[in-house]
Amino acid sequence: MEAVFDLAAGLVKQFQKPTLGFLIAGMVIAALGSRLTIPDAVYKFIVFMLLLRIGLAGGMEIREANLGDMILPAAIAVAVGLGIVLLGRYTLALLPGVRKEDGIATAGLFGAVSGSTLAAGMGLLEAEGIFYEGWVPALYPFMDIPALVLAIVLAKVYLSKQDGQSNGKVDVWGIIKESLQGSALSALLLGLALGLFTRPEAVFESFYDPLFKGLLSVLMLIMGMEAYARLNELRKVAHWYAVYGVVAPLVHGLIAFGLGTIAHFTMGFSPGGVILLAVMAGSSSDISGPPTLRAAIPSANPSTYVGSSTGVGTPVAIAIGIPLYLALASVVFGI
Amino acid sequence: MEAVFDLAAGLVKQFQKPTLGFLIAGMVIAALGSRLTIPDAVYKFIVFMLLLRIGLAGGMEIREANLGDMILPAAIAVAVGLGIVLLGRYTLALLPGVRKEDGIATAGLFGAVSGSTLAAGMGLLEAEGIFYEGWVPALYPFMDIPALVLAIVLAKVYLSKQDGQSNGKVDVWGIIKESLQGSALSALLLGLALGLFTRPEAVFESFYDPLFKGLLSVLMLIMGMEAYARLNELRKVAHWYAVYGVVAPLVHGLIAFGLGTIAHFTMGFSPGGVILLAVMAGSSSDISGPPTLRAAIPSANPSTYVGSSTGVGTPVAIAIGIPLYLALASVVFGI
Amino acid sequence: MEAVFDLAAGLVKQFQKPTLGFLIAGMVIAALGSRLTIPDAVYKFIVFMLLLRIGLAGGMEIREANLGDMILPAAIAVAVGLGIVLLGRYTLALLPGVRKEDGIATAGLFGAVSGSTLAAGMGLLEAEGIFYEGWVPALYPFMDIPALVLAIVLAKVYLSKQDGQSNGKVDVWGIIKESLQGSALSALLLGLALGLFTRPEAVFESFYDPLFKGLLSVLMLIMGMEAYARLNELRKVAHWYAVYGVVAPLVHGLIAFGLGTIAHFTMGFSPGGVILLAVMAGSSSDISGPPTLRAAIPSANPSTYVGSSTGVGTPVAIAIGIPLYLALASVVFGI
Amino acid sequence: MTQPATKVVIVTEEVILNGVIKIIEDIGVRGYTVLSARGKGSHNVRSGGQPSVTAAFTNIKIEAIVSDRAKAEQIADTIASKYFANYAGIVYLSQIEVLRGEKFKPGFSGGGA
Amino acid sequence: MTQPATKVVIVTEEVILNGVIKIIEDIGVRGYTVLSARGKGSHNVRSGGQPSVTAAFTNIKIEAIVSDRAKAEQIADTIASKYFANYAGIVYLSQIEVLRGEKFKPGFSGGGA
Amino acid sequence: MTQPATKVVIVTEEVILNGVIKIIEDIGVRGYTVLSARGKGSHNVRSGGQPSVTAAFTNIKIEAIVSDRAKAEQIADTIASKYFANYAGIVYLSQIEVLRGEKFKPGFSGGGA
Ligand SMILES: Nc1ncnc2c1ncn2[C@@H]1O[C@H](COP(=O)(O)O)[C@@H](O)[C@H]1O
Ligand SMILES: Nc1ncnc2c1ncn2[C@@H]1O[C@H](COP(=O)(O)O)[C@@H](O)[C@H]1O
Ligand SMILES: Nc1ncnc2c1ncn2[C@@H]1O[C@H](COP(=O)(O)O)[C@@H](O)[C@H]1O
Ligand code: NA
Ligand code: NA
Ligand code: NA
Repeated sequence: MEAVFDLAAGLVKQFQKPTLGFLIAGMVIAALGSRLTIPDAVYKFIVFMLLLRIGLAGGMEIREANLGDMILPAAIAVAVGLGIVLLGRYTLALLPGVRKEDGIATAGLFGAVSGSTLAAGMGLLEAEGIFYEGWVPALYPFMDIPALVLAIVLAKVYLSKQDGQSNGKVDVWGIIKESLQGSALSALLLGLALGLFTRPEAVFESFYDPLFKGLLSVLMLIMGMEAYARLNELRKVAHWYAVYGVVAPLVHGLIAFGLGTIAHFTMGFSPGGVILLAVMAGSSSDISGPPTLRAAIPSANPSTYVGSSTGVGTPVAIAIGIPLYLALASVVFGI
Repeated sequence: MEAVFDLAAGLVKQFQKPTLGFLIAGMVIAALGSRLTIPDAVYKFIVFMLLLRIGLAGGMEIREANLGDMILPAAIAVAVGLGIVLLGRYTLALLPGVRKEDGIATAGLFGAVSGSTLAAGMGLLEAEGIFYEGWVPALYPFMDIPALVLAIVLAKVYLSKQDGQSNGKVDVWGIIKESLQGSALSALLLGLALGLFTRPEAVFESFYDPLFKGLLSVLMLIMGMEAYARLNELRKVAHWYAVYGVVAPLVHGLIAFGLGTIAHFTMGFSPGGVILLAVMAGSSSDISGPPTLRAAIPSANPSTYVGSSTGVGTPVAIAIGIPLYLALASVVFGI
Repeated sequence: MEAVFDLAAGLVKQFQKPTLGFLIAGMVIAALGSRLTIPDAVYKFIVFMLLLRIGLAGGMEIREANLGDMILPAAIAVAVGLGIVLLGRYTLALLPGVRKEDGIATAGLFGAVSGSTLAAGMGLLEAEGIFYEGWVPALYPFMDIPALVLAIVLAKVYLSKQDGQSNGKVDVWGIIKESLQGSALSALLLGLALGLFTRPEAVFESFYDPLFKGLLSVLMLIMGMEAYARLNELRKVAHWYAVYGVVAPLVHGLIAFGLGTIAHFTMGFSPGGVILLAVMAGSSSDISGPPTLRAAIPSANPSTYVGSSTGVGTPVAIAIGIPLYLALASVVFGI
Repeated sequence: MTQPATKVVIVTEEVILNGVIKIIEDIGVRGYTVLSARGKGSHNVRSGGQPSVTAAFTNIKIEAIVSDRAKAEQIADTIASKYFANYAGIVYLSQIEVLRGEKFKPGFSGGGA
Repeated sequence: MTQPATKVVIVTEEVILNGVIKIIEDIGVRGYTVLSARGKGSHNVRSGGQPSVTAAFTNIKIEAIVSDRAKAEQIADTIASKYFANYAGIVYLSQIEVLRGEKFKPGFSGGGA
Repeated sequence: MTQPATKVVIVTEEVILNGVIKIIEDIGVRGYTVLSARGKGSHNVRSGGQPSVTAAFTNIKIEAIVSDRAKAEQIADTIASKYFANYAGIVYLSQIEVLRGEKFKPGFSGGGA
């Protein structure tokens, strides 16, 4: 009972955090018809800075880290990415009014990872002073790529069966390459490489890290405005997408939280790391995912997956998911 | 005599301030034909950052403030906004060669407030270490909106009389809504709400506030370049606009300075607050005002109001007005 | 022998510097087909900030400096700028397969100066804690303008002889004006003037200087990506351009290093200043130079000079040239 | 394969974009394309993409393809008479040939994904 | 002085730009021009230049000038049939007159500087 | 209602924009519209909007509407012969119908607000 109360109190407290405040404010001003816009060039640059910063920190950390410690969390990341897509394939994609390829694409997007949501999670952890292994955010691709690849494979197999073609051959390596070349993963891996092979400590401390929190607040504002705009699109498709958009992030986050907790008790994986795994799982890809899916599953209607992800899934993942995992962690790990 | 000397010395000293230096430098390099440009995306983002920062500071301050202290300054802001428009309606708009709707639109723009000029005023106060109540900049809309609404109403009444139509009905609430939804007031109110309802202190201190002065210098440069470009446009219209552009900012600023001084002696309103009221009054709207007027008074020629405001009024308001109020305050309040 | 070893060790150490790391990383991700791009508006703004910062520092420094100290280094800058063009005119432009006007334009670009390369040099000196007279970067135009003017004059003289026209009259003052009005020199001179005539110390320390290193890293990334893209263009022209792109920056840098060393031993010019002179000489203009040449020598093929400069010359100048001069300085001056 | 249609092109101030779109849609045309532009005409030079405190006065170019010539003229006339006394702008028509002509008939709103 | 030619215009989603260019080049046309656009059609409103997590769905307008009418139709047909079941897009043809007509003949690849 | 006119379209390097505009104005045409473009032709691929140390080589598309066909041809010829030996570029003409035709007659410079 007390645990439930703690959880609720924790949730409320998070809502005063500026990160969430900016997100919600973005939705509100968009709903009120504000003509405020943040230039696209600024949005692209902020995303680049955040992902580069995540990569740099990860790379510098991995130099010092015990690679053995990373194996179980990385395996969990892969398993969660694949699991989310399979779960969606056999729930959402089977619902009435949901076209199979739309459902599969949506599950793929929710299995993949949003760098912005991850950055929000890191920001909140840092504001709380909760420790995490610096390399955890660098597990991003381990969850992201398998999810996108599996979704595209499942969709192609389904579609080629529909066409009566027996060969549902899919160019898996092509999809992986396509993912890695996308702007989000490129920036992350670029940072990772620079963190590993050069000594960027000074520029990291004086530039990338201090700008991180500030730019994150602007990004949250943009994502709030965008969420409101995409909600509109969602209205034209089956209601199940809205339901999925609300439920899936939390279910996915909790699954990852559970698996991460096992790693905590068996291997000493940090509570902060557990939270970040849950944040990644609960997030849905917003930068590289949509164009990858648009190109790879052309017959899937982008309004379904972009609407459910950007319009509903992302605000839920950030505004409800992250505070939930923080509150849960304070109950489970006593932090 | 000594007071006059102090005033002159104060004025000279201000000219070495980088804020004014950047403004003047912008005009000079534009006049010399430089091809330097600052990308539009950067300009928009700087304006957004400055207004958000003004709003955040205001909101955090209002949480702690005695609301009673704000009533008189807010009333002065409204009165000055309306007064400036009426003054312009019965001086500028009656001059030979000035079309009535052009004159009224121009008066509206000078009654409204420029966030950039206000930011320049704040920057100079902070450089001087002069205290002001943190909520003063948040009075912006109290002067801005009444001025724009009144100008549009006056123009519509005049135009409908011209047409021989008796019904000069004006959608006042529509104009207010339009103003609030504009990008400048949206950013300011967004910051205000976030300052009031969340705890943005950390991100304010580490990001919004330190970037403030730097970005302000870039903004001053842009405004200088823009002023030179607009001067050209002014050449094609009646000379009275140039005269108004020089005289009006100082007259308006001094009126507000006078009213603010009353609030100082009756209610303890700070000298810094008095200066900022004068800065707002002396400024003319550069971001939201022009498109609002262009849409609401289509027959008014934008070259008249944009030329007299951006081309003349704004440089005068910043480069002469602000140093003047600072010097005056040192004489009147002994700071 | 030991000297050679020191030189090699110094070179290796520089490669771990993030400045070089970002440059090389940019080339690598472009080669791997990454779709990451930095918006053009951001690129333009970074260049503006870096050049303004160079100018500001120079201007503040000149206020205090002994103008007599600047004469010899400035004369060296002019001599090196002119010498590089003449050298190119009588080597590159005489090679088989190289059209004369293409060769002259290329020599002009290599005689001119790259603000980005100069900034990289300053960044590395500051990271090493090596002192230089703050006004040295402000010598930029003394090398840049003479080189561009001479190249354009030589090309016009050559072309008018070809046409059988005897009057090879060239508007030298027009070319100088054109150069000064370009965005790069405008920003530098703007900063210089503001540094000289206003007191920008506060905004310099809180904004322009701290952002310098961070933005420089982003710029290096962009330049690496760009270099890879331009290499492609180079493939279509004579191989001599690639050879020139590799050899010329180092030869030019070493010439300037030599002349600078004379100034060191005769006038006490600082070792850091010598290095920066070499960096300027080794650099080739990337912002203002190409459009100036494109307009002034229309028949020169831009693929030749942009390819050899941006595609080869700049990476060589930064990644090999700067570490080389640093290593050389540690041997020659014992720093 | 192709069918004749008329392209109505409007170059005008960005500030009236929404009004122009409303006229196009009210006349029953469902599609249009908008491009950013700058230019010069009988009014002042206008900028676009430049930093400008009057960026709202940037030009735009709007194109609407209509299968029915009369409707095209109606759009052009309505825009010109409503706006061009007060706002800078030009409007012209161009004959083109469209594929999948049914898309450009008023009222069409189907479509693929 | 001028020679007749056909301009093929495609307005579609940015995400298929490379595919569209490939079709143009495969049919033997060496040149094209691309413009950024936004617009509305039978699919959703698309944005352009706005901050958008789905900026990849921005519209583009591609123009290819071809001297040979049959090739122009072939480009239009191939693009429409390959993409427009799944992607938002329109394609149309317009008659124009080009100077220096040889530039627009397939296979031409010379040029000045 | 409408009157025939000729649209001259030039796609070329940004670096010669001012020269092209000067030719248009010297021939007595007072208006033009400029759009940012990227593209490929017989010269190299050109970029636009991409970060580029050679952004000055970005393409632009310039359109000038002229009521007098001869003047249109004169503009096209002058630009092509002055620039296209050295700069990348194409020029073509297109027949259109303008509203308010007097605006496109050389020398017109009136206008509303
Ligand atoms: N003759 C013309 N050719 C092409 N575009 C024009 C022409 N005249 C005007 N325009 C465009 O239409 C806009 C408004 O024209 P105006 O109303 O004449 O100022 C200009 O800014 C140009 O972009
Ligand atoms: N009737 C039209 N006139 C002009 N542009 C159109 C029209 N219909 C569609 N478009 C453009 O083509 C894109 C795709 O159209 P659609 O496939 O109908 O969604 C739209 O976003 C518009 O930019
Ligand atoms: N066939 C074509 N169709 C459309 N645009 C073209 C064509 N050829 C060239 N262009 C455009 O004109 C520019 C210059 O062409 P070029 O001089 O052939 O390099 C190119 O960058 C394209 O934007
Ligand atoms: Na996920
Ligand atoms: Na005012
Ligand atoms: Na050089």
